[in-house]
Amino acid sequence: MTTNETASLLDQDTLDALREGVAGVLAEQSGSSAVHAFIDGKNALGRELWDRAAALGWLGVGIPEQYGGLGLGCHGLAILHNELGRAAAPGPYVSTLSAAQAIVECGSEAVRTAWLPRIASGEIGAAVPAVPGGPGLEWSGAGVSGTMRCLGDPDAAFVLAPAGDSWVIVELAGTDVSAVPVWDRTRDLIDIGLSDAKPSAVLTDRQGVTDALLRAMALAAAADSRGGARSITERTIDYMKTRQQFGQPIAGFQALKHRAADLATKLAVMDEMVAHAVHKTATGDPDADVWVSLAKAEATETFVFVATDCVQLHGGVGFTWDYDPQVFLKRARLNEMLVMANPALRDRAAAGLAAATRAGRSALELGL
Amino acid sequence: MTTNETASLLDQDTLDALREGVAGVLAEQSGSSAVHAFIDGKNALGRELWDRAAALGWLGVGIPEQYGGLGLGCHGLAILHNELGRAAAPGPYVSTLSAAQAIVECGSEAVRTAWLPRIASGEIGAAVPAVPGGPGLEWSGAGVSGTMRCLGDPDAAFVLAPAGDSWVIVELAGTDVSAVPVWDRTRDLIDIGLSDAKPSAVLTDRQGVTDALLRAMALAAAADSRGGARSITERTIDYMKTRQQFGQPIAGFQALKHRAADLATKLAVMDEMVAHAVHKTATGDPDADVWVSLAKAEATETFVFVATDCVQLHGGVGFTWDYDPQVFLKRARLNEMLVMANPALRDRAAAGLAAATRAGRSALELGL
Amino acid sequence: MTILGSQHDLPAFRQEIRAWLADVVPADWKARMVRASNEEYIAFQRWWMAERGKVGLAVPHWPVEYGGAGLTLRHLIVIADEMARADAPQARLFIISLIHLPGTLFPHGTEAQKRRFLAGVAKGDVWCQGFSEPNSGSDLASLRTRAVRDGDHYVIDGQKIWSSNSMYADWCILLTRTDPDAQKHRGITYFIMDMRSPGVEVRPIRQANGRSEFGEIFLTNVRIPAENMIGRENNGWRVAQATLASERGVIAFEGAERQRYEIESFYRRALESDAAWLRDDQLRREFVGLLAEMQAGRRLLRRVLEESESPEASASVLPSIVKLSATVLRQRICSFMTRIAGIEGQEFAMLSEEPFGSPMFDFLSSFSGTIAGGTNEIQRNIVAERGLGMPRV
Amino acid sequence: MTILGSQHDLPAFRQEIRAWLADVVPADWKARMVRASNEEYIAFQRWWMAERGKVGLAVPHWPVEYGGAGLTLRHLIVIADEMARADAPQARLFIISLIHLPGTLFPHGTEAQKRRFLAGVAKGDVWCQGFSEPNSGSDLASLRTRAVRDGDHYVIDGQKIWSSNSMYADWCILLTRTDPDAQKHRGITYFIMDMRSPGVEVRPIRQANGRSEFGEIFLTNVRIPAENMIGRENNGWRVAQATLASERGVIAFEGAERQRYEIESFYRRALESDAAWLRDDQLRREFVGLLAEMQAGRRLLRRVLEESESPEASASVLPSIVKLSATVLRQRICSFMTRIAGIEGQEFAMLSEEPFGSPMFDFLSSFSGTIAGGTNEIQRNIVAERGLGMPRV
Repeated sequence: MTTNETASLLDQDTLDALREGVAGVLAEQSGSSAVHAFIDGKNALGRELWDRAAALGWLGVGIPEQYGGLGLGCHGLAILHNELGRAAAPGPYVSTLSAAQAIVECGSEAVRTAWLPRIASGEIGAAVPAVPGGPGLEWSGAGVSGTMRCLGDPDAAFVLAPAGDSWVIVELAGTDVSAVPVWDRTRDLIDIGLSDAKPSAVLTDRQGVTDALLRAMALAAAADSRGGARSITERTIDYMKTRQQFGQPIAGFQALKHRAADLATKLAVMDEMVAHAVHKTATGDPDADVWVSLAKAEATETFVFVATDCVQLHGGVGFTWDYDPQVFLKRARLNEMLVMANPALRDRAAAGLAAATRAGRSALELGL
Repeated sequence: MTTNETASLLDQDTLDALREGVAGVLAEQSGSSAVHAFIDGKNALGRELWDRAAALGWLGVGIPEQYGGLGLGCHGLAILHNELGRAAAPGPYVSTLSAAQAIVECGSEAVRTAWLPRIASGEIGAAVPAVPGGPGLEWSGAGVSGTMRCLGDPDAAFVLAPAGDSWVIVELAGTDVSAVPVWDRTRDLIDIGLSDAKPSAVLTDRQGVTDALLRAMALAAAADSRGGARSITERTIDYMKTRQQFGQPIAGFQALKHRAADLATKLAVMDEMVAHAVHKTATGDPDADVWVSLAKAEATETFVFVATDCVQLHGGVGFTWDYDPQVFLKRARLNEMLVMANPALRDRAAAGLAAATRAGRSALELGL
Repeated sequence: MTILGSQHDLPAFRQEIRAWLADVVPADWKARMVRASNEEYIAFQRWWMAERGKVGLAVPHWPVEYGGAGLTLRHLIVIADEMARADAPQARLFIISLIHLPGTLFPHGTEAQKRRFLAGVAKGDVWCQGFSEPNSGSDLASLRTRAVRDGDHYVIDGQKIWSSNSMYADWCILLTRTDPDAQKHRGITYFIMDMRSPGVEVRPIRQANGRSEFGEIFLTNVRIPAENMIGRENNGWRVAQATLASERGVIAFEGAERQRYEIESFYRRALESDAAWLRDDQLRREFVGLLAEMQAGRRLLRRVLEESESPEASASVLPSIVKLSATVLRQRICSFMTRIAGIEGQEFAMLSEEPFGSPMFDFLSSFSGTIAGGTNEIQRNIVAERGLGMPRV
Repeated sequence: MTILGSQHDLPAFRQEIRAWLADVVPADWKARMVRASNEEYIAFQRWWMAERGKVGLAVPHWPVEYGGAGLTLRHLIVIADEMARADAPQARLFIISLIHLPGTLFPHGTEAQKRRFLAGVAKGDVWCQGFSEPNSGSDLASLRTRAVRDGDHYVIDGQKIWSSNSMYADWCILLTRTDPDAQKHRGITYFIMDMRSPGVEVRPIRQANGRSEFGEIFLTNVRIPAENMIGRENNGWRVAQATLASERGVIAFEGAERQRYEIESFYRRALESDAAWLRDDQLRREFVGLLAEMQAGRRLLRRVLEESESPEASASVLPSIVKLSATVLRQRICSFMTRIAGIEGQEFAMLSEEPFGSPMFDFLSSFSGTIAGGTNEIQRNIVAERGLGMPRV
């Protein structure tokens, strides 16, 4: 984003400090070999990182200060998810931080006071539907029932799930939660089965919460993809500078240089798409969701494209388990599938654009 | 196509001779400078080539021998259109030869006897709707009326047009025909206005004629695109071998070599798509139109892609009027728009595929 | 209140410009320019430059001492935005005059050169650029047009190509070879050439879109006074870098802002007429995808402009990245428009301006973006080598 | 009537194979192979090879004198088609044994080598290929594994990589450097190596899809009898060309025929369940477009097979073109499948075979096609230089 955009909203220095802080911790703790070891079950990086994140306040980055957060809004969240994506860091950040945003936006004061400080402190993690727009749980007098595929750790403390005309918070201790092994081993899907479970809290306005959660998750997936795509591109170009064939580094072959230049160009465009969506959301633009939807669709597909080409540019080692490209390619594919299918997101953006235009608004204003 | 496919249907030697004959005449008469001069109105290549085509029997290539043709069916037509595309040859071949095929397939014996020999001899050329699936002319007791945008020379002798439940042949002498200047100057569009015109012949079965004409035009556009794409690629690679920059022919730059290799790969795939559609049509396969529709959509889009890249690979001279790429790019774009929009053609193919599958047929059999 | 008088209040500045444009831009100018003769087009461009001059917007970004208004980047963005919103004419004929000449003279010209030639621009002098040669396109430094010293003049022989509007130009910024024995970047000298000098002949080059925006310049025994040399003899390559850097983003920025309004009004019309492509999943999604890229591109261009004011600008490859993304996007947008226009879109329509509505004209014109000003292939080399540090081998 | 007995009547031959497959292929073999242990997989592959041998289809394309059935290309196409239609197991473990070894020995082996080693294949010997090295991938000729003559043996030291099924192999066709001072293509010698020789160690390489189909071979003081050299000393590069040429199209052909049935049954199921993507303009069109390319690819592969019987085959770049188009198409198909599978398709499912149904597994596996066997980048060089005559500079 440009300096202008954020200056009036937040202290740019605070955001820069956040970025440096997060990047520094992840560089030290979640480097390539640590992530590979985590994937192979040889360390507890996910847990350790979560504890560190809690200690450093990252989990409250988007939560207002009165609820124990840092109050850095979607700018802060975008920075955090971007850096997590860069490091392919394991953990239930998208689900927990997005659930928090939905509570910030749509929860009653009582709900916010009860839940947000516990999230910000790292005490509890959340699960949310992997694709939140689907059918909800059954809600009878006895409680909520049904099954749902969610994004979140198997030991998530609660799930935020649609039920009837509302969304409910249900604590998961003692309920039927089973891990769903996925290709991306840096994140977890779980299947939740509830039978007459008692909601601990209710967020009325089903559509409002759905929109808030979709927005938060879409921004998270987009920012994560942006960081991931740039990271694997940089790693790949570094590899190409060291890998020798035909008596020269393969980075010197013009056909590969041109592909790398095209990747750099895609990354630059992607940066601005994500920044645009963040800016529109932060400024409360009525058409923000048009750009959030498009940013998620485009950024996740660009991440898939970039990671795919990075596998190929690595040559033989690119499709081995021990090198980095596969880690990012799998993360890209999961991002692509999260939130809402990209064709549907583009339709959603088109509907929003049409509504804005019919209302006489231009959705294309950029400001200076 | 493979030798096997045609051996049983037609004499391969005859087809090879046709190809050589057509290619030889076009190489001599319709080279690059002749086509450029024609485009600039400095010669009468269109007319001269038509007369030569008539004399050599090309105009009857798909017409059975009993009606004065060569009886080489869609194999022969594909060869002719392919070579015309290679040369970017001017003239109303797609309209005239496709009208003839519709008459061959759907005309009564009287209609065939009356019209086909005159087409085969070159005496009369035809106009057909540029996009045949649209609404037809009004047909009252007094005759047919309406306007229609057609593919064909301004001096076309007749138009084959849908009217009511039929298709009609209307002679154009004395009617309101106006040329529509198009970017591709090697072909003509005309607007025809008829007012109570008397049909000279009627082909009943509106759908049958529509299908036959669509099939013939689609195959023609696909074959023309195949020839055009290969031709402009070859010309471009030849240019790259002579153009020197940085002390070497630009054909030596690896990034450009890889793009050329990708073009060659696309051309090879395109060859087989077109050959497959021709083969299925020639063997009367019930699902031929699935492959004809796809061949037209894919081949014309490949032609656009290839010609676009050839403009770029030429560098500065690529987007000048005096070099070849623009001639082929414009021809590609017109081919793309003819017959039916490509998204609709793919839908048509999908519907055909679904029907075949529901009927328990596999549309994917290739034979040996 | 005048436009320049309101420059310290940006919203007011915007309002003043908007009011002036509403007043000065003829409603029918585009219709008139469609198929206008070359002479009419030139006359119109000169009229437009004069009108801009009347309100102090001929050379708004130049320092006040050379006749400019010394406006900031934010002001230029406002001007471009309002011009685009009003669909006002672009100063196409004056691009070299307004951008490249000052970009060269400010860092490298003598005070006398600046006073003399910059003053002419404000009065409507048309400049062209004599850089590329038939055998020196991407490999510009291999140029062979000779300049030989003869007393207090240089004598020029050679041939230049791809020179925009050279058919109408008063002056030319010209690269020549003065030392054929030196390493190729080291023997080049930079001149200002009077296009009316004896021995200058210009032939227009016809493009695929039917227009002739470029000329080929034939130079035979053309005499240039030594005082019209910019920089030192054999130091022209360095001077040329300033020329090439000067166009960073500015022209593209104006184009992108105009594209925004064109696309937006195209979309509004499609919505009003319930166009079939809006109901087609594939085409509708393709359109919003292009829109997302367009917005990102507009933001990127703002970053290039911001960056151009910083000292590190010359090391940045962002302008190359922007050229790659913006020109390819433009081509894809025009191609999309061509596809949805159907057979009607194939009708020949040659225009002196480039609005949407004749998608094939715009599509064919788009190659000027991907090829001219350093082909996209050259930009990829720059991004990979200078931006990503991939080795030249 | 036996299968081979009906070989002069192609339709009858097809019927016999179809009947045999219906009889011999266990209905549940794929379910059993999903997550089978390596040992079970190997045992199953050997069982399948033995079953093929019983009806004369172990090495159907070899000459009768070496235990083959001497069948024609048309017969092989029928066999592949019927195997694909029946979704029979592929002889994955025996690819080097069935294709590369005979492709090398027929032109370059001694009569004794042919008799000895080809007979072993029919009995179930597993072969692997020791060509690539960690630092010699695309630049294969730069290989550095040393072979030094020591009496009637050669002593081998070095390291090989990307050797399919080397963990299970009995024998290896091995490229070594015997003359380190010669120009790099000239000092290479080709051997047959017993994988049970002392000093041979194999470590599996884990791929992105979770499986380990390739091994890394470490060679320390391995002794190979000189009689196991193929061709002459320092002439191994030429022999290797025969090995590389032998796989022209054949493996890809089988894969493409199987893909056809997989796609077809996927489509049939989608139709039966009225899958949502069939009603989506974009996705439906994308699918039929892929189908068109798939059909074209199958035809192209038939042309490669036809061509492989002609004397000019070695000069053709068609196999490279087919590799480029088929492997990229495969990746695009798998990517499409992944996209339409939604979040469910992200579930981890590692399979020993590659049917559709686990699109992510197939997608990840598809890179073996675009990278192994000469990366697609190397294929583009070949097409441009050998096929299009573009200069090597």
